[in-house]
Amino acid sequence: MTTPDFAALKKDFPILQTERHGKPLVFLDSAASSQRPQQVLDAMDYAYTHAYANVHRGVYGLAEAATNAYESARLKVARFIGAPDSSEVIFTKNATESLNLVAGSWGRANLGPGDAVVLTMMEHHANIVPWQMIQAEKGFEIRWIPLGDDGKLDLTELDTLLDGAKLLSVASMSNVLGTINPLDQLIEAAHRAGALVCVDACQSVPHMETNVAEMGADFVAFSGHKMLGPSGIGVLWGRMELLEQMPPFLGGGGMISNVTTDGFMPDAVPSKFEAGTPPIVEAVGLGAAIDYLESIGMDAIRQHEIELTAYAMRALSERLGDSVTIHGPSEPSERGGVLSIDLEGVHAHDVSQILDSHGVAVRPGHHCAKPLMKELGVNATARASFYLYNDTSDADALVDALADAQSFFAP
Amino acid sequence: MTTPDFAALKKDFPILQTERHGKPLVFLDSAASSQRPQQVLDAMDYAYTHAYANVHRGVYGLAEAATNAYESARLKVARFIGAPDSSEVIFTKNATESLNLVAGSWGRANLGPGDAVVLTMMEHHANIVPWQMIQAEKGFEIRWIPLGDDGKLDLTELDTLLDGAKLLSVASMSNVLGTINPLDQLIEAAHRAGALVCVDACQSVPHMETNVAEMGADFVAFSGHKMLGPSGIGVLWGRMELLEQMPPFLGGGGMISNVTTDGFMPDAVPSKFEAGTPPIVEAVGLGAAIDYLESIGMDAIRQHEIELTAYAMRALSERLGDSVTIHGPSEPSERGGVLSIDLEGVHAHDVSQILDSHGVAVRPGHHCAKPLMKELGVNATARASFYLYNDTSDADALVDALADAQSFFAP
Amino acid sequence: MSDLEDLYREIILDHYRSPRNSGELEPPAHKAEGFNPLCGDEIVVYLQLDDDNTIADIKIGGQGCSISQSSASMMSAAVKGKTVEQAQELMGSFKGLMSIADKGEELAEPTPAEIRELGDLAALRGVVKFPTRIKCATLAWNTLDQAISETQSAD
Amino acid sequence: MSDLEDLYREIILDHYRSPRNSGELEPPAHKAEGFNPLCGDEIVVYLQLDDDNTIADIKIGGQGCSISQSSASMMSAAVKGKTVEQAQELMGSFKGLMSIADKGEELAEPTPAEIRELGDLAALRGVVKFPTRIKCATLAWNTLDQAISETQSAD
Ligand SMILES: Cc1ncc(COP(=O)(O)O)c(C=O)c1O
Ligand SMILES: Cc1ncc(COP(=O)(O)O)c(C=O)c1O
Repeated sequence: MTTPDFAALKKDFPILQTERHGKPLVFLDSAASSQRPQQVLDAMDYAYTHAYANVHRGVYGLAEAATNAYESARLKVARFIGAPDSSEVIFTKNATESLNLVAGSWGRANLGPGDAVVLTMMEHHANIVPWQMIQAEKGFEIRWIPLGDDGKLDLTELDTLLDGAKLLSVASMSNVLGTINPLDQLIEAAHRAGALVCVDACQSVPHMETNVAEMGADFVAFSGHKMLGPSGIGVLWGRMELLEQMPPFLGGGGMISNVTTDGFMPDAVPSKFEAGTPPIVEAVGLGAAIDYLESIGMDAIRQHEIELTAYAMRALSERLGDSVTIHGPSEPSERGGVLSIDLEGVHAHDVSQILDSHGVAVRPGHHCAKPLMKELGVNATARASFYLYNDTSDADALVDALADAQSFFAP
Repeated sequence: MTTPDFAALKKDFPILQTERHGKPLVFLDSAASSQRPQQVLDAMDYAYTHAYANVHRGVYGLAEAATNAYESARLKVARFIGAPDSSEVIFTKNATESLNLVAGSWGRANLGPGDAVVLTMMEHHANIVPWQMIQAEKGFEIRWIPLGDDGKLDLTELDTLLDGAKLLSVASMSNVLGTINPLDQLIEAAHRAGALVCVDACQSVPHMETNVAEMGADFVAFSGHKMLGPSGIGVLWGRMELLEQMPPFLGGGGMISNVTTDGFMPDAVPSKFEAGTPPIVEAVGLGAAIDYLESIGMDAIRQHEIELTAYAMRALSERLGDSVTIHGPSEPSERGGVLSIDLEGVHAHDVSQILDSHGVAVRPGHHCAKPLMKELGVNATARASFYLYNDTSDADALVDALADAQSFFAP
Repeated sequence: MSDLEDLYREIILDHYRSPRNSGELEPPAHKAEGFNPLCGDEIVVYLQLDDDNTIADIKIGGQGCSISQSSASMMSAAVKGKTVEQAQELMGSFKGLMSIADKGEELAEPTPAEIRELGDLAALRGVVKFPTRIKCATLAWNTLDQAISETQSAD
Repeated sequence: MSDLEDLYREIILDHYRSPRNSGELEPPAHKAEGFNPLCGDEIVVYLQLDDDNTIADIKIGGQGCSISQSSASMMSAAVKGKTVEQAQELMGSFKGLMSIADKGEELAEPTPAEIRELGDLAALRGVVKFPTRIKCATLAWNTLDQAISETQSAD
């Protein structure tokens, strides 16, 4: 396979043709939400104009077309993440709902006093708060894998932390540090301790090859909008055996096999977990996003991002020296293209504001990881994140704009 | 104001220009999900190509534009339903999630043994199963307002049923019978008995003027996809005082004011109930749908549907006589444009199949209202439902196709 | 022949209008209920086995569309007097017939031998062009399958 | 003057680099903490009132961006020595200044009298062109408001 021409990809993304303050838009906030190519917009438009109806319950042609489109999106997701069975793919509204589903259904049914759930200090609030909510109801213990050196987890006490735990829930990649966590080691240790493993894969599924079967996790959650798909859709993959045993999470139409005034019988997986009208056209858009990603190749995307990250880290340190700190692993191949930047003398909020005047979009704040921020001793960072449509010119624009921010604020 | 030209509206809806089996599409399944005008598709397309980023946490221009677009959709919804305070409008993924939110947050916190929730025999599963799920956890009683004559509720025992109840949850309009329930009377009686009222307004908000303040309900739920909006978005409106007291429903980013390893503090309403990346562009689409509906006027839409329903009921009985039964109120002004049809000698499934060959899209089945179907003594009906883009030619096509179905199956 | 006429062949309408083996059986006959959650169709299968595992009697109850009812009627006629093994074999070829289009393959005409074996049931092959109706056609078979497993586990 | 220069006027940067009234006060001074959930900015206001409801002393802690920090510094300088009523009046005109663009109205230049009254704070009016930063500018005031209510409820 020839290397894809990443520089040419930008033209597929209409929003990247727009300008900001008369300068070309340099979009470096894909870790929060990505942009999408015309192909994805066209697929959704086609669905709305040629194949739209509510799914599953219709006999007429449009309803059948919509159902086929929705279900073939499920097949695409399943193939994309290497799911053994496409029925294991559940469509949710976002990764947050996916994680709440695990906590609310599996957690509520399986956790109680004396039990423990293990999280890490670098989790996103989406993988913390749902557990804290069920904890308040059920009274189990939450344990935290601490942060170690170079933005990585400190696994020295891993076995102790896992001892007696029922579940480990961990991000595959930190949305602040970029750290790629050692899932093999974590999953192996958790399973050895008899704990299930839930992976918050929001930051990895869009950027690298994912194979849930090889990974060996029990649940995997991610969002469509971070992987060129539309807003309004997320995915939970789970092992069929677990999903079958779990009680439903939301109740309503489409998730039952029978309802009487005395009670209801849930339908089979995945319907059991898809109450109400699902994100029909959003699923179609996600399917088209997967087609697009596959046409480029996840390994090529990963390689491109490693190179771009290496380039940007080098350029930042050459140009700004010690006045810039990049949190997380120093080795580009051990991290994703997420650069949380501290610029000496300029608050993240101001960094982002000044960068915006250069057309450079980066996100300031706690990135929904307050426990981690506290650990890092900062209350905000300016985060620049790369995706397949970024190139070295974007990294250059970032560095230039940061240098300007620094001189703007220099006393 | 001049009467809008409903016949001309069809051209705004691209999918209604398509054909089925060489015949113009006659879409009569809007009660399941409506179609959408080009204006709504354009608004979403513009958002994706000019104003997309994750909302709320960004400082740069695109993030600000996306946040403004998302929040102005909230303002539009609030104004459209007469909400006193736009913060009372919560975006969910569909009405089903809205109702699960009420059951899961308010219900879990407020219901226990000895308490009662009152439902009606004509509820959609979305307003039954969430209560049954919380009932299994908390052990309260569910009482049912029975069906009376002419597809209406039997309210003779209303006060007895409400006695000691904490909540009445009721559909404003039945999605099977078309019955418009007497909300004034129901809400007045419930409040007199000290019960809150949750209204499943899925079938009324798209079709008639709604004013939650005048209605006097405590919660109102509906979906975007039934009112010309996109899939993937729903709304819960609630009284601020209640929403403030309720615990969060889903946990994650965007719904907290602080998170530590010891616990979290929820953010203010509505953020408290909007965990994770919300349906950003879906909200924009819903806002555009509201603009479109308002440009025509909800009273005009209601009037149009009453006339069309009257026309269709008359034509059906003239052409098919006693061999056709239409469930629900016989007086068009007392019902919505939802016709659940039994055709003698032809099962609903077969009706729908044959109608499809005429390009006429109607939905067969239990319409997610199995307790009602049991009460009606049928296992499926063929449901034809009208919306603003339908006209008498659609009703004629329905009648013709039904006559054909009957002769096809005649012995 | 239009798709619709292919779906609703005369023989199907005949089984729908005059269902064979309609009724109930008293215990010790086994009873299984199946339903299609999407449309509400219900099939009840009453199954009476001989000592040598032959289907001595079968009755069908429930309500549903022409496809689910005719399929149940044809199924009952086809398996009555057959051994459980033979019935299961028949179920296999019927489900094969139904799922051809399901798997996105070419729609292959069944061989003459297969058609002979399936008898009236072969008339249902028009259903594959209407994917949502496949569940209607297979509901009776799934319910039979359930009834058979219950006889086995009861042993 | 570009929007950005208007946002970051020299006087704002001066307050950011050399914040006035930075520090803490011991009880019985009142303390209130405010934070911006979106970005993590924190402001701590320590408030010491005289018997006649005059702000005898005020100190500011916390961390955040140039806008939230300079606004807090200016606010502290502006209200120190004023009565609670005068401080609340000032808060009113400051919030008015901030919310002009918020309500989608024309951006009206403040009157000379208002500018005089607001002093350095008037320099923050460039913020209204950056709606997300308005919360940064008003955080200190909201926290002051909270501190004041606490002194009142403690009475
Ligand atoms: C690591 C991680 N987990 C969870 C989430 C939540 O995803 P969403 O907001 O789509 O639910 C995000 C993104 O914000 C994330 O980066
Ligand atoms: C009366 C009623 N309630 C609830 C729902 C559920 O809506 P949704 O599927 O959009 O959640 C529907 C529509 O299917 C309905 O008609």
